[in-house]
Amino acid sequence: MADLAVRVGTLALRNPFLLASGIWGESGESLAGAWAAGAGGVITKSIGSEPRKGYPNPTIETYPDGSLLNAMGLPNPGIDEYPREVEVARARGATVIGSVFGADAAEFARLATRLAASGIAALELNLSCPHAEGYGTEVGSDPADVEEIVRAVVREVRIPVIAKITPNSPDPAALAAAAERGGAAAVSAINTVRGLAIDTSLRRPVLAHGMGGLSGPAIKPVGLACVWQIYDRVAIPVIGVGGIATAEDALEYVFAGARALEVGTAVTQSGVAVFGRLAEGLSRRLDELGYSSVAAAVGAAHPARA
Amino acid sequence: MADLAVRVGTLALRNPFLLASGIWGESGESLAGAWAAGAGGVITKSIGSEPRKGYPNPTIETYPDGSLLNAMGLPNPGIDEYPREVEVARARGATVIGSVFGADAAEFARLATRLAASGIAALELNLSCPHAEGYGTEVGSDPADVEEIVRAVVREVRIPVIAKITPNSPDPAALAAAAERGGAAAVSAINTVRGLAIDTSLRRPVLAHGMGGLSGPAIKPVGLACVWQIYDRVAIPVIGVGGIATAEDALEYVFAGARALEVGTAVTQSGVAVFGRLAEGLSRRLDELGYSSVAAAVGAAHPARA
Amino acid sequence: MRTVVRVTERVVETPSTVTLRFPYPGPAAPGQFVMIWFPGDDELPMSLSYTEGASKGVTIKAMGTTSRNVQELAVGATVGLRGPYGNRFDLSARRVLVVGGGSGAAVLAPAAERAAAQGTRVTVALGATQSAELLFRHRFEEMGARVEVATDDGSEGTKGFVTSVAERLLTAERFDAVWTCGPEIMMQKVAVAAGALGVPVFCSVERHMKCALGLCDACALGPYHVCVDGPVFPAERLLPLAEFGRSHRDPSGRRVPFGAR
Amino acid sequence: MRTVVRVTERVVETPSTVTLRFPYPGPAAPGQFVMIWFPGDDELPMSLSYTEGASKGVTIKAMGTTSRNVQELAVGATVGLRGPYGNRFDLSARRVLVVGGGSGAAVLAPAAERAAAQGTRVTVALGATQSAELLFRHRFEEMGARVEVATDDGSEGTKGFVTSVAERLLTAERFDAVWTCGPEIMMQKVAVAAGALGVPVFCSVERHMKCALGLCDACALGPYHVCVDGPVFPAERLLPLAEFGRSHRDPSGRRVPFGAR
Ligand SMILES: Cc1cc2nc3c(=O)[nH]c(=O)nc-3n(C[C@H](O)[C@H](O)[C@H](O)COP(=O)(O)OP(=O)(O)OC[C@H]3O[C@@H](n4cnc5c(N)ncnc54)[C@H](O)[C@@H]3O)c2cc1C
Ligand SMILES: Cc1cc2nc3c(=O)[nH]c(=O)nc-3n(C[C@H](O)[C@H](O)[C@H](O)COP(=O)(O)OP(=O)(O)OC[C@H]3O[C@@H](n4cnc5c(N)ncnc54)[C@H](O)[C@@H]3O)c2cc1C
Ligand SMILES: Cc1cc2nc3c(=O)[nH]c(=O)nc-3n(C[C@H](O)[C@H](O)[C@H](O)COP(=O)(O)O)c2cc1C
Ligand SMILES: Cc1cc2nc3c(=O)[nH]c(=O)nc-3n(C[C@H](O)[C@H](O)[C@H](O)COP(=O)(O)O)c2cc1C
Ligand code: FES
Ligand code: FES
Repeated sequence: MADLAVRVGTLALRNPFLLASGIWGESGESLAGAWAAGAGGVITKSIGSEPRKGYPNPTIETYPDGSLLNAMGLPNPGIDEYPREVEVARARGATVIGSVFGADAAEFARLATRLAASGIAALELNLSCPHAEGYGTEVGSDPADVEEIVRAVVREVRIPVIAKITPNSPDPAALAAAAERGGAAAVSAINTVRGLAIDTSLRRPVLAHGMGGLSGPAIKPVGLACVWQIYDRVAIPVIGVGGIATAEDALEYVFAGARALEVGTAVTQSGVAVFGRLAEGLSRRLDELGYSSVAAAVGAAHPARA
Repeated sequence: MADLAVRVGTLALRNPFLLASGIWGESGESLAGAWAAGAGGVITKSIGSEPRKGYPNPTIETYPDGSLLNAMGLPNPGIDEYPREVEVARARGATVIGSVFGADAAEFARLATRLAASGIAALELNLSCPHAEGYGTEVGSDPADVEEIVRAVVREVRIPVIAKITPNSPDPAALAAAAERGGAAAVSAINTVRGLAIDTSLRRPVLAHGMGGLSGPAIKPVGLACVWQIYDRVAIPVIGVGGIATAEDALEYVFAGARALEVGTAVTQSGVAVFGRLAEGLSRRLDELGYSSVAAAVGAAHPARA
Repeated sequence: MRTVVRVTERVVETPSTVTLRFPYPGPAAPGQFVMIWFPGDDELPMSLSYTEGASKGVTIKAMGTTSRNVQELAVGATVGLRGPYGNRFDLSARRVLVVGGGSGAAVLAPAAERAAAQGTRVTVALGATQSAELLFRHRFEEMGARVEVATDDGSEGTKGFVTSVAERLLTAERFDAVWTCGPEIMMQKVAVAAGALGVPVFCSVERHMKCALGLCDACALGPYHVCVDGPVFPAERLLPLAEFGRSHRDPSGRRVPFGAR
Repeated sequence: MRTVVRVTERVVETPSTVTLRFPYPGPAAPGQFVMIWFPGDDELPMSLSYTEGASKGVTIKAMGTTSRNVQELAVGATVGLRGPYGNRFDLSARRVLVVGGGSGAAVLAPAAERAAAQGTRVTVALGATQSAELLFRHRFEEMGARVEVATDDGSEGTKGFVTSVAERLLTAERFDAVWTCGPEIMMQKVAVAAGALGVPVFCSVERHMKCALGLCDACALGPYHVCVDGPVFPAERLLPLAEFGRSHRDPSGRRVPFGAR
C-alpha cells in the first residue's frame, strides 16, 4: 500500500487531500465532519476583520457537468468570532489550516496573528479576493503585492504560510515565485476562474453580484496548467486545487507537480465521503503504477525530473 | 422575424455568427463551405510571416462535455501563400476576415498590409499567441503592447481592425481599452484559456507541446465574464467568443454585450451546419423576447442600459 | 441551470400568506424545498406546498423584506427555480399527528395530503397568532383530517401555544409519528413531549441557505447541513444539539440566539 | 479522452509492415481509422486493419520517422488511442473488386473479410514493390477471395502497376463496386477506368491529420474534411477536385504536389 502521508514544509498530513477553503468551512462541526470522513486536513473559510454577510442570493449557479459559478462574497463571522470554530474542530482531532483575506499586507498580518493563536497547523492566504470591487482586479494579481503580503505574514507567524494563487493571470508562476521570495512555505493553485452566467429569459446575470468564480470539472485543465508551470518555477511545495473529483484527477495533479490537493466542488456530489474514496483510489492507483508513496510521484510527468 | 444583420464598425455582416479563427481556416474551400452553410462571416487561420508546421501531434485532447484542449502551434502556410486561399473564399462570395499573429508591432503591421491586399473585409489580430515560448506570457497580456500593436496596424490598413483579447489576464477589459485607444474598430473575446492535461498511465502531458488552450463549453462562463467587463469599459463593439454552441449561448453573449459572435469548437459536433441552426434559433428567440434586431438586444443584461 | 417560469395562480391564504403556483414538472416529494428566485430581489428556500403533478406551489408568509415584497407578486410574474432539494417526510405511519405553527403548515399540508390519500389517519394541531392566520385549515379538513386549533389571541380554539394542544392530543391518543414544522422552540417542545411517550417525531427545520448543494456551510446545524441532510430530521438527532431551539447562524455564519432573530 | 492500452500481439506482415493488436472494445467498421499515439513520438491516423471484436489492430508500413520507429514496437508497449473516426465502406455490393497498393490493403482487408462472410464475391488486385511486400495476400485468400497480383519488379504476378491488373479484371468481368486504397494516382486511374464502365468506385484517401474532429482543417480536400467526411469517398466526388491525385497539404497547410512528397 502506497504511503499517502505527505509533508508540506513542516506541515505533516496523514493524506494529501485537504478540504478547500469556503467549503464546509464556517462551522467547527463541519470542519470536524470532513476530517472524520477522511480528509488529510481541513481549510477554514477565508476569514476577514469584520463579520461579512456576503452577497445576496443567488450566490451560486450550477452547470450540467457539475461545475459551479459562485459569488458568495466572502461571508464569514469575522476574526473575533471565528477562532471558536477552529477550537471545535481541533477538539475533534482535526488538522486545521486557517485561511484569511485582507485588503493589504497589514490587514493580512493582523488577521494571521489572530487566527494563528487559535492553534491552526498552517495558514493559507487567499490572494484572489476582490481588491476594489468592480475594478475586476485582485489583490493577488501583482507579484509585488503578493511578495509584500506573504513577507508581512511570515514575519508574524511561526506556522507554514501557504499562498493561494489566482489563475486569472498571464503568468501564475510569477505570482508563485513572488510568494516564494516572500517566504511562503508552499503555494496552492488555483482559486476560482472569473466567470459569468446570464439568464436570457430574465435578461440579467444569474448571480446577484454579477461576476463569479468558476470551479469544478471545467477548471481542472486550468489548475493543472498552473500547477505545472509553478512546479517548474519554484522549489517550495505546490498544492493542487481545481476540479479534483476522482483519484485519477488527483494523480494528474500529483504528476503535474502537486504534493497535496484541495477538494471543493466535488463535495456537492456525495458529500465529504469523497475524501475516503479519493484516498483509497489514489493509494490503489499508486500501487498499480509502482509508486511507494505520493511523494515519489510528485512531478513525475515533467521530462527533466521523470 | 428579428433582423440578424449587424454592423461591427463599418463591417456589415448578414448575421452575427462568424467562423472563429483556427477552425476550417486553412483552405479557401473550407472558408467558403462555412459561408455557404450560413456563417455571417469567416475568419481565417492566424497567418504569420513564414510557413509553420505547428507542434507535433497530439495537438488536441477532448473532454466529455465537448470541450477541447489544443496546442496546434499556429500552423499556417505563411503570408506568401495564404492570400490565394482568401481569393478562393471571396470568389464564392464569402465575407472574409483575416487573422494574423506576430512577435511585435512591426511584424503585425507588415502582415496586416499584405493580408489586407487580398481583399479581406476586416482584420483580427491574434494577440494571444505565445510571445516567447515557454515563458508562459503572451504578446497580448500587456496593455501597452496591445495599444502599440493595434496602432501600428491601424496606421497601415483601411479596413476595420479587431483586437482579439486573451482571458488569461487579471483585467481583460484593460486590454480592450488599450486596443480602443490604439484605434481598434472592435475587440473580440476570448481566445482559449491556458490549460493542461496529463495522461496518468503514461505519466506525461497529453499534448506534445504540454501547455494548451481550453475551448468549448467549459469556457463559456469565462468568455461571458470578459465580454461583460469589456462592454462596460469600451465604446467600440465587442465580439463574443468561447463555448457558443446553441442560440441560447449566443443570446447570453448578446445580452452580456456582444454585437457579433464567433463559433469554433461547436463545429466538431455536427460541422458547419451549426451556423444555420444558430441563426435560425437566435432569430426565433429574439422574436419571443420581443426584439426586432440583434442590435437592439446588445448589452440588455447590463443594469444601466437595460 | 435554473428554470424560469411564470406564476400561473396566486391565492391569498391568510392576511400574511400567499400561495404562488407555477408549472414545474418533474418529481417532488412532501418535505422537499426549492430555491426560488424573485428577480431583482432575493433567492430563498421555500418548501413546496404543492408537490403533485406538473403545477407546483409555494406558500409564503410575510416575514422580512423579500417575503413581504412577494406578497404582491401577480399572476404572470417570472420566478427562477432550482431543486427540489432536500429529503422528504416518511409517509409510512398509519396514525400521524401533524403539528404546525405559522408558515409551517406549508410543508406539512402536502405530506398530510398524500398520507391521507394512502389511508393514514391524520390529526392536525394548527397554531397561529389569530384565527384568520390559520394556514391551510380548510385544506386539512378537506383531506379528511381532524383539525384542532390554537391561537395566540384566543380568537379561535385554544388560547395560547399549539404545543399545549399537541401535548393534550399526544396523551389522549395513540400516534405512530409526529410531523412538525414551525418555530424551533415549538418543535423542540413537541419533540420532548412526544419523545417521552415514545412517539417518533420528525421536524422540518430552517436555516439560512445559500447554495442548497451541501457546500457553502451556511445551513450548518451541528454536524448536519439542512439543505442536503434535511430539512426533515428525526427529533432524536436534533435534541442533542446545542443549537436546536436555541441558536441559528446569520448569513455571515455567526451564531445568533433565536430570540435575537 | 484517450485510452491507453498495451500491445498484445505483433505480427510482421512483410519486410516493411507490421501489425499491432491491442484490446480496444467498442464498435468499429471497416474503413474507419484511429488516432494512435506512440508516446514520445507522433500521433498518427491509422486505419483499423482488424475491426471485429474487442481486439482491434493496425497495420503500419515503414514510411517516415514514426512509422519506421514503431516497426520495432514490442508486445507490452503502450499506445494511446482515440476513435474510431470517419466513415465506412458500404458493404452491400454482391461482386466487389478490391484494388490495393502498398499499405492500402490494411483498410481493404477487414472490409473484404466482412463482405466475404456475408456472401459477397471478392476479387482482389494487389500490388506491391516486390513479392514479399504483398500485404495480406494470404488473409485475402483465406477469406475465399480470388487474388491477382502485380509487382513493380515482376517478382510475382504481373510486372508493373496494379492498375493494369484492375483494368483487365474490370473489362473481363462484372463488378457492382470497386474498393480501392493506395497511392492517389493509382486510385485515380482505377476510378477513371471503372467509371468509364459504369462501376461505382470507393476510394479510401489519406491527408495530413491533426484533430480528426473536423475542426483544424489540416485534412481539407476540396470542400471535404477527410477525417469526418471520409476517409472513404465515392470516386465521383473526388474526380472533379483539382487536388485529387495531384496535390495534398503539408502540416503547415501549404499545397504540395504529390511528387514532392
Ligand atoms: C428549507 C426551508 C423551507 C422554507 N419554507 C418556507 C415556506 O414554505 N414558507 C415561508 O414563508 N418561508 C419558508 N422558509 C423561510 C424563508 O426562506 C425565509 O427565511 C423567509 O421567507 C424570510 O425571508 P425574507 O427575505 O423576507 O427575510 P429577510 O428580511 O431577508 O430576513 C429575515 C430572516 O429571514 C431568514 N432568511 C433570509 N434569507 C434566508 C435564506 N436564504 N435562507 C433561509 N432563511 C433566510 C433569516 O432568518 C433572516 O434573519 C423556509 C426556509 C427554509 C430554510
Ligand atoms: C485516414 C488515414 C489512414 C491511414 N492508414 C494507414 C495504415 O493503415 N497504415 C499505414 O501504414 N499508414 C496509414 N496512414 C498513413 C500514416 O498516418 C502516416 O502518414 C505514415 O505512417 C507516415 O507517418 P510518419 O510519421 O512515419 O511519417 P513522417 O516522417 O512524419 O512524414 C512522412 C509523411 O507521412 C505523412 N504523415 C505524417 N504525419 C501524418 C499525419 N498526422 N496524418 C497523415 N499523414 C501524416 C505525411 O504525408 C508526411 O509527409 C493513414 C493515413 C490516414 C490519413
Ligand atoms: C462556494 C465556494 C466558496 C469558496 N470560498 C472560498 C474562500 O472563502 N476562500 C478561498 O480561498 N477559496 C474559496 N473558494 C475556492 C475553492 O477553495 C477552490 O479554490 C476552488 O473552488 C477550486 O476547487 P474545486 O474545483 O475543487 O472547487 C470557494 C469555492 C466555492 C465553490
Ligand atoms: C483547434 C483550434 C485552433 C485555433 N486556432 C486559432 C488561431 O489560429 N487564431 C486565433 O486567434 N484563435 C484560434 N483558436 C481559438 C478560437 O478562435 C476561439 O477563440 C476559441 O476556440 C474559443 O471559442 P470556442 O469555444 O467556440 O472554440 C483556435 C481554437 C481551436 C480549438
Ligand atoms: S445552503 Fe450551502 S451547505 Fe446548505
Ligand atoms: S484532421 Fe482536423 S479537420 Fe480533419
